[in-house]
Amino acid sequence: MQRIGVFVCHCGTNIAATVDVKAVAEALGHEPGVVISQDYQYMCSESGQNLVKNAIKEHKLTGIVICSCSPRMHENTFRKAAAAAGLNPYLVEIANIREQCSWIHKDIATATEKAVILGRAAVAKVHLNAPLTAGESPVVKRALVIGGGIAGIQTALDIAEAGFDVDIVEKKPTIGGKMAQIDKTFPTLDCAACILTPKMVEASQNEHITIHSFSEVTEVKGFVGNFTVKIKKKARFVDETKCTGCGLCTEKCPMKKVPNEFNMGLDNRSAVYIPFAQAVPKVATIDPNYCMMLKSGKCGVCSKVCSVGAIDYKQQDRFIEQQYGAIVVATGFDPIKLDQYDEFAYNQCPDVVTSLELERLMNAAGPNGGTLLRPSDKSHPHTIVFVQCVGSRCDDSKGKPYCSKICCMYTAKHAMLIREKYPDTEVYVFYIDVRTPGKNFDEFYRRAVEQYNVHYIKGMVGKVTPKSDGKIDVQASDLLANEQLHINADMVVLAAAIEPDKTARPLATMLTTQMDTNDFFTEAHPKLRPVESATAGIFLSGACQGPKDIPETVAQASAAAAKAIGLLCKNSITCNPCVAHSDELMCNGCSSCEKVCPYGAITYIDKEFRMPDRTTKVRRVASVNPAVCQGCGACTVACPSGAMDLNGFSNRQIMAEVDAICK
Amino acid sequence: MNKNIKEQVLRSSGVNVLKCMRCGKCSATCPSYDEMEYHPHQFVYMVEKGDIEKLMKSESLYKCLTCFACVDRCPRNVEPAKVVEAVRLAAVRQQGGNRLTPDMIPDMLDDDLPQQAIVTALRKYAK
Amino acid sequence: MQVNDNKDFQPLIVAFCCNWCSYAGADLSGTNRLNYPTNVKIIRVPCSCRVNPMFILRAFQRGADGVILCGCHPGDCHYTSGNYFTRRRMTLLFSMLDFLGIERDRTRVEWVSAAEGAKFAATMNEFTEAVRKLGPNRRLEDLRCRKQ
Amino acid sequence: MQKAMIERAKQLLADGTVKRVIGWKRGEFAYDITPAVFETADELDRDFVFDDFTAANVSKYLVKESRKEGKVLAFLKPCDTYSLNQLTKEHRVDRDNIYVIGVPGGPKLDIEKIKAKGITGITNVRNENYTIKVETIYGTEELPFYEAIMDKCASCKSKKHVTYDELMGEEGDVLDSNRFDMVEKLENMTSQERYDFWRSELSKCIRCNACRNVCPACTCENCVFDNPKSGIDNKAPADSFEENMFHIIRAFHVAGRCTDCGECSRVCPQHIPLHLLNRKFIKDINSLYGEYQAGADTTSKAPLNEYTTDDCEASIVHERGVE
Repeated sequence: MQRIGVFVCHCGTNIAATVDVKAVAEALGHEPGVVISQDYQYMCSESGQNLVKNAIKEHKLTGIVICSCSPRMHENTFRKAAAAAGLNPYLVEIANIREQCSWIHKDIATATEKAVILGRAAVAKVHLNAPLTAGESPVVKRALVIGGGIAGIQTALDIAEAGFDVDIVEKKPTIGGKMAQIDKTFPTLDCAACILTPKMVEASQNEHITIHSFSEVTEVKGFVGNFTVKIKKKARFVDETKCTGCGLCTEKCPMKKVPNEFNMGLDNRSAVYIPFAQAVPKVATIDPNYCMMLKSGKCGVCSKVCSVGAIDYKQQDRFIEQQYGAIVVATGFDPIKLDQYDEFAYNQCPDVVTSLELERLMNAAGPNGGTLLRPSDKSHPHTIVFVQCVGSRCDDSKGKPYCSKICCMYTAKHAMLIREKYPDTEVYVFYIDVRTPGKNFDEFYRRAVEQYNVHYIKGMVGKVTPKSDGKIDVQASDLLANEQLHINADMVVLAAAIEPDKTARPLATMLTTQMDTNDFFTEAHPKLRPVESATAGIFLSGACQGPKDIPETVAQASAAAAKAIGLLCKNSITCNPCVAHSDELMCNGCSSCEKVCPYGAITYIDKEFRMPDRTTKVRRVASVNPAVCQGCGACTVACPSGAMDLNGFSNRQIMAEVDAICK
Repeated sequence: MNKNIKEQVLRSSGVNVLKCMRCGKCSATCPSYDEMEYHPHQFVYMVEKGDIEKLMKSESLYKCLTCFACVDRCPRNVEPAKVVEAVRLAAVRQQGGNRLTPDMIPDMLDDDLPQQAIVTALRKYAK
Repeated sequence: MQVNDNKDFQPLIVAFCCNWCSYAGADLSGTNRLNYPTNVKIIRVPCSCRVNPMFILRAFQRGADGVILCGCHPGDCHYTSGNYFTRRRMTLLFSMLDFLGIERDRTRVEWVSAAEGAKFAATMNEFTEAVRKLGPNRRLEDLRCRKQ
Repeated sequence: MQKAMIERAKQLLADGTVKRVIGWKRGEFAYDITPAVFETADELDRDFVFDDFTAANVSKYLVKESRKEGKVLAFLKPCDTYSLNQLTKEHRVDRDNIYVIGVPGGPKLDIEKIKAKGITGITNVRNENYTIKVETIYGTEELPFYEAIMDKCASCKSKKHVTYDELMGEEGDVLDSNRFDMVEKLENMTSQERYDFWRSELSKCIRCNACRNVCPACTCENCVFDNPKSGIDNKAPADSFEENMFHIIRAFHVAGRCTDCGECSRVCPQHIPLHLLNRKFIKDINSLYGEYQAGADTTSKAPLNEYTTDDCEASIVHERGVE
């Protein structure tokens, strides 16, 4: 038999002025199961709470209803009071008779009547409340950062700074990512390598950071605080522990005709290679697609010249498994492929390059040692045309619907650097809009126009035609002058849209995190939780969440680290007990609930049931992980059999409220 | 030739046309807009491109009231009216003659025209 | 054509409000003392996607004259996707009720954010008025539950 | 065809490929045919039928049969294969434990339509070149085949088998059907007219649960209407509301999952056009969220388990059709 206590608050005159609180207490006192019904000036005050606590003890209450302000205000207060008096905190219900009654109504009679109905609904609900205990799950004090670009490095450094172990998994032979390929950074024009490489070194030397380069995540199991991750360490045919990075093998390797991906294929490297001088780890890697020893068994030069015997042609992929409490995704971006843009002649003409290729062409460590020369004939270009929004803001199948965000600024940077270094060069920039929101960004762009006299022309390039004399005809529109232009250019630079790295989509599936249609990871809340994914324990860092420049990436990386540290600091996580649960006897195993769960909290198990005739039957049934479930209830409606229900807001509780209101 | 005129216009106006960010506020604020073939923002842009001859031939030069609304409201202090003025000056100088002579005045008079405008017009359109 | 506009009829309105946006929006209209009729009784749910069509039918069965569902604006759901499911479910359910000849104005979905106290009050005023015009729910009631 | 099917079934039983066969067997009357499971060649020879009355969709029986020891052979008509795919998608059957032979679909005959012609005392019905010879105790009567076909066959959506391990007879195509005509007609009525229509139909419901029990989408271990814990359980409609409630909730539970096999209306002893409720959902889904055919594949997400951020608002109901 339920013994329910009702406590009606006056809230000074806030409630009592329009609601006859005594009448409410009196009326609710007659509800079934109610053994005590009282009113008091301020229920939330210490004496008010004591009143509740004493009543719980004195009347051995099995549930309480507080008729007061919004539960958003004081639900926790009364739950704590109940717990202090030995009553399960989830046996407390609040009837909101202030915000949703006394404050909006003027007539005392009708307001009182409504307050009674709201109280009655709460009593009806509390009859069906079950005591709930918040579960706890332990937190493994180690973080995983997927991606070793500037985002991943910054996140790892910050987490390590807080004293937690952190692993970086990078699919390339070195960390550094896109920033390592960039020449200068806007808007300050400092050299990217000068600010990035010290961070890479710091990461490699930090005792808390382990770098798994040339590695990939292949499997993720578990949930917040306790992920189990399988990492594939791809065979690089060089023993990382022995290699000193002296580079002798790369010099002696006879196979020197391998397109150098670090320089965007603009020059060649050897089959055994170190991507760039400041690579971390500075360890050679053998490319099995080109190494003659691995392909045909004939060569072995590198093995002979290596003084420490690090070359190991028999090396296999290795798998390691590790537990993590938190995972930070920092998979970054790539420029899109421009194969489909015939109008820009990217595939036909070597002097039509992407902006990232231009970065390499201008970089002191690039293919031309920092002198800007045309890839085709190594001549100095005199007229350069930049085309913005190539593949960005496109609704067609070739491009991306979003703004890639960074192109306006890096194009201004390129234009400015070229005009600075080669004042005899005419530089044209064709733009649809120039977007420069950011500190010192617009000033930077204006400097390109006003100080460096870069010709910014509003309009798009429609056709790029390589000519027989080696020049390039650029046909474009000048929308402000309302005319079509032809520019006789030496080079064309395309600001290709950026897209999330191709590895992100399979990774999202492994992590059960959400992605948008463009394959950017979706944040838990676009405004208030921008660095968390909707899946607890998974955080987002850098351009994997959306196009970002370096300062934004670093800011987000540190924010993601702070969130991860917040999680790792805890010894265990308290779970919200108002989570879904499935009645195995009724579950059909149809997977509807799993499909609507935004958190991947539902898995299926084969469960053995004992049948009335003593046989057993194995059936697939849903199982909710209470540590992952956030309690939205989407699954409860998707479930046709009604097997799925939500603690604290069960079908029967809500229907009891409906019934009480409609009585 | 073109380059010389451009330099002359830039020097005599004292305007840095590169400062223009093409917002169009000058034209948006111009009371003579409907009368003009080339509008204030086009003056700035065409001067930047060195495309000045078209401007010099255009009636637009004489539609500018020199009210300076564009100068006042330009968010980047480009001062388009000064550009118009400078192009006009270039045109007047090149033609070697006067746009306006005193004997043309009586036909143009009407009761609402302030005396000062006539004097100004003579100053502006004659050597 | 109904001549009587049911001026004296007091409809019973059940409003399901999601905890994070609409319930907070309702609280805000209280904090700002924005009136709406006492006919509206609010039931708090964690998310609009918690509302099962059964609850809505149940309310009509027990004598509600109108049922309104309020949730976060699309894209703002606390649980990222809940209200998108709500939108599909309720579109189909309401279309079915309409197909069965139940008056369209007895059901509604409205997105009310935690900041839209005024919108909450205005919506409730409007909805109550619309239901008042329809008169008592007769097409989807349970005679055993009819009040005398 | 029947002969070939029996032969093939016997072969598969004999070589141990399957342990059981699911098909149809004759009841008390020639037209009274029910789904049945056969375990021996003798049983097949004696009882197995496949004729103009084998309209029943046997997919649902595979929920139980496919979980038993050994493979089951199922003869499935095109419409039945959609149901099987849907059940496979929902993990309700063990597809690996089923050997599907696709057999040609209808049109199948509706005995009620023959009886409606005033023909009584029927002993046998034969189809001779699309003329039906009805043998009765009073003699033989004739009528054109297409005057007596099942409603669900008259608006057939597809003659294509969407899943099978082996095919007997010709493969057909997805058809352009007129299946939404009646839904549209109702949509164009006034609200009051629709209400009156459905009251007159649904008030006939005797809650025999035949629609639910035959429905291949209604395979819940424990139906909410039988489950006292659900809060909406009821066994018999005591009030018009409960008639509505049962059918609305049932239609909603199968929305996006119903393959439109038409079994609900076929088995309704009161001849309530229940399939119209399901078709209304299908039509809405098609028009609002894009064409979707439940059971056409085993991987796509059901429309109600999915969304796009620019879905229409629920207020679209107000903007369409007749008030």
